[in-house]
Amino acid sequence: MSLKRPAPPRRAGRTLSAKDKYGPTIISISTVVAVTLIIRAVVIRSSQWPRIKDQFFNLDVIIEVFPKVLHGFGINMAVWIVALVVIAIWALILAFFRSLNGPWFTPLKVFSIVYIDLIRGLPSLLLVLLFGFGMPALRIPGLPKSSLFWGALAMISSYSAYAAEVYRSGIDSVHTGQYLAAKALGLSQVQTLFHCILPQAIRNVFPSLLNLAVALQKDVALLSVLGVRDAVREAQIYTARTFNYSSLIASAALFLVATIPLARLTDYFTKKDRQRRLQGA
Amino acid sequence: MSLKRPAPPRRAGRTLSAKDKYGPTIISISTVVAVTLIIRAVVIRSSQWPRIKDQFFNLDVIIEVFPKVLHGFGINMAVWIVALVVIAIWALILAFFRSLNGPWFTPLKVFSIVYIDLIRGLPSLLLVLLFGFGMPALRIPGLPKSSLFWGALAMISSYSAYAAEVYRSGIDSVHTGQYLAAKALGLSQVQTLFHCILPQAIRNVFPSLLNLAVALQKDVALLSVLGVRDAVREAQIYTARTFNYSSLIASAALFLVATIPLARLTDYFTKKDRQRRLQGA
Amino acid sequence: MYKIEVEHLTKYYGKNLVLDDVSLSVADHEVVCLIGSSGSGKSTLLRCVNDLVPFNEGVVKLDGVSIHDPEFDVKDLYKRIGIVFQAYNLFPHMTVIDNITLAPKKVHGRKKAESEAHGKELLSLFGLGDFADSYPEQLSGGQQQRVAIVRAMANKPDILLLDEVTAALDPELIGDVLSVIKNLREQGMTMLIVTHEMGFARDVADRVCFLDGGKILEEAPPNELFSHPENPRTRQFLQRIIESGRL
Amino acid sequence: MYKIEVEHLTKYYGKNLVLDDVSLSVADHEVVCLIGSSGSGKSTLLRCVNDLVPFNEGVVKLDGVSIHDPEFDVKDLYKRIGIVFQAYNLFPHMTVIDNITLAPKKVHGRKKAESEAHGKELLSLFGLGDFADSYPEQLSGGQQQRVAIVRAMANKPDILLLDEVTAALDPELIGDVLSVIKNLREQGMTMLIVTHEMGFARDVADRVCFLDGGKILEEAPPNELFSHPENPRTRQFLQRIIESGRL
Amino acid sequence: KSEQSAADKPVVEKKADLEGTINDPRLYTPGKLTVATGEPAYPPWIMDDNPEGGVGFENGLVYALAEKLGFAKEDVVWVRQTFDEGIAPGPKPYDFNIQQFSVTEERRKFVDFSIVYYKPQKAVITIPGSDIIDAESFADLKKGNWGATIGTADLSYIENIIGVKDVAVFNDVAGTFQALLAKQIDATCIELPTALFITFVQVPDAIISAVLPNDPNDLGHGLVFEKGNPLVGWINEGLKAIIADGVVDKLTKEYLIGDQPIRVIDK
Ligand SMILES: Nc1ncnc2c1ncn2[C@@H]1O[C@H](COP(=O)(O)OP(=O)(O)OP(=O)(O)O)[C@@H](O)[C@H]1O
Ligand SMILES: Nc1ncnc2c1ncn2[C@@H]1O[C@H](COP(=O)(O)OP(=O)(O)OP(=O)(O)O)[C@@H](O)[C@H]1O
Ligand SMILES: [Mg+2]
Ligand SMILES: [Mg+2]
Repeated sequence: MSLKRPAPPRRAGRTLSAKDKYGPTIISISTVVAVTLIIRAVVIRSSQWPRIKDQFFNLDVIIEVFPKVLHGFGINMAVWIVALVVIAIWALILAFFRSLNGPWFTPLKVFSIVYIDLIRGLPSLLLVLLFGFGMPALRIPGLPKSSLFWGALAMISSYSAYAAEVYRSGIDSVHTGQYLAAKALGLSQVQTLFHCILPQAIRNVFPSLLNLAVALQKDVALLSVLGVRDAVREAQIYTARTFNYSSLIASAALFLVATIPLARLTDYFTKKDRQRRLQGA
Repeated sequence: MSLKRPAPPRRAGRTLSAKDKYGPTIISISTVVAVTLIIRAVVIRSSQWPRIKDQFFNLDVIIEVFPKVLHGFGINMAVWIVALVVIAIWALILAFFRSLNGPWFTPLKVFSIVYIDLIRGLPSLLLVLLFGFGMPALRIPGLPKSSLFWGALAMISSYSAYAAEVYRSGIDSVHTGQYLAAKALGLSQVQTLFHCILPQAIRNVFPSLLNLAVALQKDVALLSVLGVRDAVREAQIYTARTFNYSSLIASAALFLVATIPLARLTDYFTKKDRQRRLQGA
Repeated sequence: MYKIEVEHLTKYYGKNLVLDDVSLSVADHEVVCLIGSSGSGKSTLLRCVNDLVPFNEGVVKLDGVSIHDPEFDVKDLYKRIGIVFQAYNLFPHMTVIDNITLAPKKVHGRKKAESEAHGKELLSLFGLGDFADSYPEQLSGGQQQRVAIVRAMANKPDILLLDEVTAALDPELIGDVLSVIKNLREQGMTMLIVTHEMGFARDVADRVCFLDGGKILEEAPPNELFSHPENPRTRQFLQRIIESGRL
Repeated sequence: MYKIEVEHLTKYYGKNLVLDDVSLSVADHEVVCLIGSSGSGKSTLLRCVNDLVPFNEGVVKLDGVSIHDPEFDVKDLYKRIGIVFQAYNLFPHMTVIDNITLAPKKVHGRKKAESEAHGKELLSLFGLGDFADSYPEQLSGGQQQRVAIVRAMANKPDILLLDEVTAALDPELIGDVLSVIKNLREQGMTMLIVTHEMGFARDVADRVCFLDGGKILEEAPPNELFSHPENPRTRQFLQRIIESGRL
Repeated sequence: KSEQSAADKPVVEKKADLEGTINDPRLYTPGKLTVATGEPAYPPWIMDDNPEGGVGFENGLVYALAEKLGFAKEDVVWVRQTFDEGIAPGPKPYDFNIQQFSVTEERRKFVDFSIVYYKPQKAVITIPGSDIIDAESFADLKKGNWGATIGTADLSYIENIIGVKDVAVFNDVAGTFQALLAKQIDATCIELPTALFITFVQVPDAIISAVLPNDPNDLGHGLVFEKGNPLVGWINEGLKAIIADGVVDKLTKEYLIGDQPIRVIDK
């Protein structure tokens, strides 16, 4: 049994035995077979299965509803990408404010703490409603009326509070010595943050940031209370009309197509980056 | 301007000038005043403000709906606490599986990766529906029928995928030297994980874990599609009946009361812990 | 019989050959010092003996049994060998005494009181009696280094691998450590020590190995090696040291 | 005029008095070595000079101006003082050359090509020509230490604070570093060096200060201090070193 | 509340003689008529969110039906269900669900419906000053931004009958009206009875500008049963009887019809 790091000692002077070579494969295959059999036995043999299958996993429905859901997914992607960029910056500013010290920066620090505590603690639904219905309803001249705009702004505000905390934990996990070294080299606070601390911090919390990105893509569905028709909403509309939930599977498939490659890709790069830094110049 | 660490040099031999002493307070106060004035000017002067105020910030409504919302909040708390415990353990197991190496553990590792990618990528709504409606509908003997049970299980499955990734980033952020030292002392993999790596890992990602906890508490609202009446659902029922959104403010207040002290408290302990380790034995 | 035998050890980092067909034996109760220039592979060799890093070819034997032999009890390896890292690698979230008693308690199943008593005894021996409840980051470099030594010794191993344990110590303390090591040898400890301090090597070693570019170029008892080095590279290395008055 | 003046410096860690009314001056072009037992406050003193840790009382002056004086240009401080930490504190996510050229490029606005050429030159001087594109974690202890020295020098400061820069170096390299330091002094560098190596202190220092328990007990030119120590504690410290043949 | 469902009960012996009586073993709870409705229940279908009160169209209908089937008023038990619970697979803790479910052919795959007991007209709702307030044809109506509430048949109506594209879809009627007031949409289309009530009581700012013709796909409101529920036949009998008695017409007049004539747009 061996944790990821350090790499397990290669058994020098021994070749892999047949057991070591084929064992894992055999285990993997037999596990899959066993699980499949259990599912068959328990789920599919259930007398209710055909009905469930029809209502949740109906391929015809999935195909039928797919174009609409795909269209809605366009909104998820558009809002997602714009929001990601804005959140990345705004959350960083919040995290930076939070990490400031010294009497002159107290207002910024307090602002950041209050913002994070408040916004993170509020249900996103409330924020979306307040921004998305409240702001346009005020009919203040000069402000946009689009509920998509205001709803997206609410999502951004909300996720930034979470992301700021993730940044902060990343920043805090960098060793004190690195701050000392940067300061001693004459780097300003901002330079220290950008050149020395953030690269290490982000590397440390990358999976958490990815978590947020994945969750955000799906949470665009919250904007549907404002009438926005994203992928989930399109699927729900179909469900409401036909009482068939398979449409949700169509939207789920799209999310998976977007997030799994993203996760695999970042894992791959993280691993390569670590290897590059630790071994073989 | 000074980042949190290292502590800023105390200006030895100088006392704080009046400027340094009162400046920040003056700034803080004037900021608050300025913001208040702007809000008054833009928002409250809007002709629509009375209607918005009545619909979103109506104190009578908040008071009226409060007992019901509080009752719903009990469900949030109950599901939340049980889920937190289960997630903490299950996510740790997933993260541990993921970090395993060596051919014999491939099935566990692959299971964990597939689980995380799949479950995290699926909309929680779909999971809740599939578990909450699908499982009881199968009428498999021996399995519980409560939709609350299955819905909570769906939330737990979903959040565990996120939490596992957070654990993993924490584990990965611990320096290689620590693994070497633990191994060299003869600690087993599990002992290494529990005594040496996790305490540092969790400290590094604590804000991210808290993020998840805060989000989970509110996401219990997802169970409302199954008929569970949590705080948000109670508020929504009121809104649907009266077209008044102020009820959501009542639920928001409860969430804030739960999460803000939690956030402040953990911050306080984190800070104390750091001070204890870094200064004055 | 040899306690530690390293045979034809070859180790690459990426494409970089770091240990090149190294063979080395350490007898029971023997103290062997590894000297050599920076980057010559001394730390890496120590880690290979301990099975902490994988190597590409060769065998490491303990009491005649390869550490990769299926019959070899892997758990035994780390109970019997203590190592002090060049970078200490103390656990920052534990107090000094917890750092020291972790393995005795968890691996060897010793009682808390017993292992703490033993730990405190060792700490006092190294002049750290007051620091049992401090955290590593509250200690000076030399204090951390001594804690690392104590941690390795607290397991009561019969082999110690020491990587530049005197680097952060003041000359007074080096004297103390020296006498501790001599003491340990008398009690039967086998030691493999990496050091840059020739004086220390001369005082403590039964045998000195000169490592250069991943190869052991010469090995001999210290007096011999320091006074009559045979290999030209060794001679050059020692020449420079003598010139600077460091031997 | 003195380059560095430390006056009545007092520093606590928690309730722990680490520097006790320390006063010390270093003249232009002067090399001062701090010696003393482990935990006596040497590293802390270095960090106070550099304003990296807050201190409780006293003044640190550079060219006669307190570093906390409103007139003192804080940015100047770090441009003019280079420090090498005992724990190196290299940036693990940057290659060696990026570690070295970061400050010249970002703080001093030098051109990339220019600062890289200068960086590579310095690396070669320390025998690290091949490691420009390696990452710190791929380097041996001694290699990392040398990178840290090069990084401090790449800023072209006029004051260097060196914390046990020879600790992880082999004796050959110590000789090299010695000549580099001598060279630097000739070019006008002012240096404050913490070291445990008495031989090194004797060779390089204009003046040696003996620090014990947070106090400077004695300061004198090396020959004087090493041959006629006045303070009984100094005498005891040196006695032990001489006994172990380390002076 | 018992978790047992009709389908789980062991079939001891066919008590055919009890079928069609209030102790029918096929009932969720024999002796009781267990009826589900939404949370909240909307007026004028059920007034004051209080089904037991008997004031409102749907609960009025249920009590009349119960009486016809032989139940006493106290034997009617109400449970609350979300929309999703109403349509989800699996055992249901009630006999039937009433919350303005529209009967359509595609829905029949997963639930059983009773006969249609009411066929509402659709109304166009807008606010004064909007682009479509004076609309006279579908072409005029198409000029505005439209919104609808999910779970109703209104969305398909707007899209398929009026022919509007990009309709915004809201979670509940409250959301739809909120968007209307915020001028994010110009109009919505809902069933006339609901429209009458909302514009009269909850959102006086909104007005009904027209009524629209029927949707041929929307057969009208029906009770929803779990798929395969054997009670459908018996309860349909009761429904037919109260429709024939004129009870439904009376309830319609009482709760669902306004006094002012409203302009009709039908092309
Ligand atoms: N961050 C800290 N918190 C608390 N105590 C500290 C801290 N850093 C150092 N100390 C204490 O201050 C004293 C002086 O430490 P310092 O690092 O200056 O010693 P030093 O002379 O450099 O020793 P060495 O030769 O071992 O490096 C030590 O007793 C140490 O335990
Ligand atoms: N993780 C690594 N990845 C790549 N190269 C490495 C790694 N660790 C060490 N090396 C390289 O291997 C060589 C030997 O390193 P090692 O640490 O064994 O040297 P050493 O003899 O202990 O030197 P020192 O006296 O400076 O500590 C060096 O050239 C170093 O650059
Ligand atoms: Mg080494
Ligand atoms: Mg020190």
